[in-house]
Amino acid sequence: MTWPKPIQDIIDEFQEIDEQFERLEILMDFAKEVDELPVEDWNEQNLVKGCQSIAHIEVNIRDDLVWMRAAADAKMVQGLQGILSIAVNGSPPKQVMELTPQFAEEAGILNSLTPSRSNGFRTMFDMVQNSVKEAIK
Amino acid sequence: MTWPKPIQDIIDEFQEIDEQFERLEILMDFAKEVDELPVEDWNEQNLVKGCQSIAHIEVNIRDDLVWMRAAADAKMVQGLQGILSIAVNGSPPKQVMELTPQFAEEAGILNSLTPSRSNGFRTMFDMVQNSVKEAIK
Amino acid sequence: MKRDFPIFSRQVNGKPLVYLDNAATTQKPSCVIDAMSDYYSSSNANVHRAVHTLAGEATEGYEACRTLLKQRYNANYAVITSGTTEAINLVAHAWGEHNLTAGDVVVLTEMEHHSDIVPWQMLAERASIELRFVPFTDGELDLEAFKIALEGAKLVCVVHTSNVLGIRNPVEEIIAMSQTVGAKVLLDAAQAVPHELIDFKQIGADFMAFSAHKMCGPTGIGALLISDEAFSQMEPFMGGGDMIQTVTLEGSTYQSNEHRFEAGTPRIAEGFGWAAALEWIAKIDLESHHNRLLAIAKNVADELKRKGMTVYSSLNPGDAAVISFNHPTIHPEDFARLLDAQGIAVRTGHHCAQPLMEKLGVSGTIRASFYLYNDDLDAEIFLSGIDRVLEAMQ
Amino acid sequence: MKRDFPIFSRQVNGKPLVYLDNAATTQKPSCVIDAMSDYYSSSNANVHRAVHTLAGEATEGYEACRTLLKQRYNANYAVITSGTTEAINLVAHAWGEHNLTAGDVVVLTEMEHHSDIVPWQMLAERASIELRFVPFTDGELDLEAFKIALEGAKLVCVVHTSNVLGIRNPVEEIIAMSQTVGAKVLLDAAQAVPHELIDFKQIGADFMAFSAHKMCGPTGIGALLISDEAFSQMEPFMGGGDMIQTVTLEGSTYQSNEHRFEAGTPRIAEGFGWAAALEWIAKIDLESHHNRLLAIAKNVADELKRKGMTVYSSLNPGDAAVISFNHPTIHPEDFARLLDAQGIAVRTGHHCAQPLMEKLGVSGTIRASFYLYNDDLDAEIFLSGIDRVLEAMQ
Ligand SMILES: Cc1ncc(COP(=O)(O)O)c(C=O)c1O
Ligand SMILES: Cc1ncc(COP(=O)(O)O)c(C=O)c1O
Repeated sequence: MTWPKPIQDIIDEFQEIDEQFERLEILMDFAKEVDELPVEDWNEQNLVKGCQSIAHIEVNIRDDLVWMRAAADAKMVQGLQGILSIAVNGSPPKQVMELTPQFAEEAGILNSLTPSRSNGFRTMFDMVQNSVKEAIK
Repeated sequence: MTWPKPIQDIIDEFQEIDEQFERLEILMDFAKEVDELPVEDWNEQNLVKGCQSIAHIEVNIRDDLVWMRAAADAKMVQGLQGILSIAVNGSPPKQVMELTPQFAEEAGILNSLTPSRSNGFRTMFDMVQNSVKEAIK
Repeated sequence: MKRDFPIFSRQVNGKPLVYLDNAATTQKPSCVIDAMSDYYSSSNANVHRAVHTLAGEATEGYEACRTLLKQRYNANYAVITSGTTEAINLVAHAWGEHNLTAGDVVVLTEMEHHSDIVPWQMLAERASIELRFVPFTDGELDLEAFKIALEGAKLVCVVHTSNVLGIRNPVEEIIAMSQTVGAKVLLDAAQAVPHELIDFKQIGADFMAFSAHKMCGPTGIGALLISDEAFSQMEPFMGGGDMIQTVTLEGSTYQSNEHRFEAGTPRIAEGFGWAAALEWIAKIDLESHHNRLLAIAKNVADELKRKGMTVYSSLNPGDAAVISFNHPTIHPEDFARLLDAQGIAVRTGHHCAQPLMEKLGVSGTIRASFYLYNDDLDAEIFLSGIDRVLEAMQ
Repeated sequence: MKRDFPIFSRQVNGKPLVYLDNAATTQKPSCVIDAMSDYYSSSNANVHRAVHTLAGEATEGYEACRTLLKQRYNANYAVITSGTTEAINLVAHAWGEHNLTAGDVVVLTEMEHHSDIVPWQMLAERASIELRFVPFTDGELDLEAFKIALEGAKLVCVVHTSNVLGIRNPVEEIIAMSQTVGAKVLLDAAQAVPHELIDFKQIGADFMAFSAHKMCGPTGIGALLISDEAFSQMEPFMGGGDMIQTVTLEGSTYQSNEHRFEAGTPRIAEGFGWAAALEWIAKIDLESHHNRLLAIAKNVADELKRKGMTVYSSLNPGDAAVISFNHPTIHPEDFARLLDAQGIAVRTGHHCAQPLMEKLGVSGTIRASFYLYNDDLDAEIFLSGIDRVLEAMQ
């Protein structure tokens, strides 16, 4: 499978690393890629459900391009949100709808996390796609 | 341990046999040693409790000697009652009180039966001793 | 197939084991035994809400069992219980107590296992509901009487396949009739799932209860499948552990999925074992085995009749290969013990179905029940074992 | 000792496993794993009421577990359940429902596990009883408040040893005070029996609930010990299977011993496994291990404080070696995941004790809990693991 360049870069970056601890450090590094959703904008609707930590994601379409803002109390969750941001921000909705969460698996991000967390990623991924679907309807 | 002759004979008889089926046949043969307790004398008090089949045991002291009558619908239970009868009938109460159900183990009768049944033997044994204890009190 | 089952390498009373007590519990293939050992040897941890690797593996394995159950039986909700009995008690408490009120009618049958009678008698006492028992007449449920009993019924509880006689009840018809009066249906499928693949949504029942240990899985685990509507009508039964959302001193809120009904540390190792059993059984052509075993059982039953036994099972098409019989004079326990002496395991007694025993006019039967690994040789050994008993008891 | 436990030969994320999640569940020694495999491989059968050899062996092994429990803990009645949670729910239904009426008082504490809160909240709703929670203040139960709460109490439910903080409550005193007002006492001993040998009759409680899986035994099985008086006041809870004496369409009668409370096919393999665990643990000097582990935990807790962590456990003499802590800024989940990356298993979250969390003013903690097989090296690896986390998160 070929991925858009920014996603392929993420995959490459993770695949280079052997040690789990370092992978998690990289993951947390991606936290800074998040366009932060300020606390006052948190609501039931943008709450990520089934997550053990507090996490919010909001998706907007501006000039026909997808932009997400997010926030999480755990840094690794924020890191996942950062990766998601790179994957979707500035992309046309159609391209976002064609994405699958498989790239995270390919990068080994999912394997590096226990199931409940990898489900967390999937939940967030689905949330983004659903929001996009809603928005372009 | 040395046992009274009739008991030792039973032990010997069982110990000679290797095959389980034949042991059970011998066991059933002892059914005929039972002095039968007729149905009209069956009551709650002489009912053997915890037995899966119907079994009754009644103990009397006559001329200072112990005599038991018994009945059971399953022939193997009756066989156990027969062995018990040989062990106690015509013995002075004191001798009966000194008996332990261990002889059945030594003969391999207990091993040859599954636990619930060997407990049945123990229950019947205890019942006889308790009745004797009651009677001589 | 016996080679998959380590127990068949053992001897009983010096004879090869012929295991014909499958309606009580089935034997376990190596893959099931190993799945549990492997879990304890390499992934053991408590599930849910944990972030470490072992806990993740444990959670994944345990939830995989649920997923397999939902897929295999086509159900949206599968609550994991300790067995059929707990599953039925769960329905009585979690659904019955909140959806039945004084005077409401629950229809049962005279063929039920105690596990599908006693919970309802207990509920009847707590909630003053009325129980109606459909008679078992001339070897089958009296469907005319069922129709009459249905009047005003809110729930129908019926055994799919009888553990005593192997009879497969016309559950499709029963469900259809129940639906016409709007009654929910609980299927006791303890003896059904080992013998046939049931599509829960298609068959249209609201509850279906069964146990792992009767289908080559471990003890201590079973399931209750629940329809969407029934699920939405249920309230939690037991409290504690993972079934909550929030707990305060003032009150608690509960999870919205199946966890709501699974209080306390779940049957984790058992979940791994059952998942292995479900995967193992998925590779088996149940229907052809079913036909093979029924043919064997029919043949054995004929022989038993020839030898003077009374046979209570009719072994019609669809029935499970379960033969209940008695000898006119030999006590069932003596009979079974003499078979055991030859390495042959059968069960005697009331089989937890005393009302049915009463209907048959006996206090108990001898029951030989066949399963996947039983073969013609087992039947042969069983029949010659019978001969030896008859000879000895002459 | 680690050599007895096969799981310690595995690696987690390329590092040797350092398992510090023992308050959630403990690892299993080979003898326990083997006991269950052996059962399935050579004695598997359904128990009770059967005459064949396998069924006899299965019954004997299962009942041996009960006998071991009664002997080890000096109790006349040991009901086997699926765990602590089911045991407490059993008390709420089988005793509570038949001995408590509207307005009656049940005293609990703010330190309870959800499993000892939710069943009582549910009962409170069914039976309109009053729940009073004894406050946890300054690191201990407020015994003055307990005395006041006791007024008119019929039942006191208290956790013997806290799963969050390791605190061993003064249960002897609590029981003595409860007895003066004639209240029955339930001990949640889930975290107690792994750490100390309790004499049930001597301690004078009426109910004591615990789980096998927290003391090196299997999942899916636990026990409720019951005093003679309390036993005589209980009515059956779940119906079906072996708990009956007779069943007719009109009604049923029940067994008089513990079977009365064990509906359905019991946890047979689990009983074999737990029996092996009880025999294994009987050979262990729990007290000296307890002291050793508490010393390790104290030392670790001191180091954690030095490193800037807030430690909630006080680790007084008698307490279990359980350390709950938090870092002022690092999220517990990030912390735990970075430890897991180094092969170190700890738990994070509310530990099924949300009211206690609220009292501590946190939404969760990181918890490291030690057990028999943990040693100084584990503590060392844990502490250097912490250092690496702190460095990385600077
Ligand atoms: C103090 C306490 N009580 C009750 C429980 C519940 O035990 P189980 O989940 O085995 O039913 C636990 C274990 O989580 C516990 O630590
Ligand atoms: C028809 C039927 N229902 C219910 C049960 C109860 O199953 P379990 O004992 O596994 O709860 C059985 C098994 O004995 C059964 O055969």
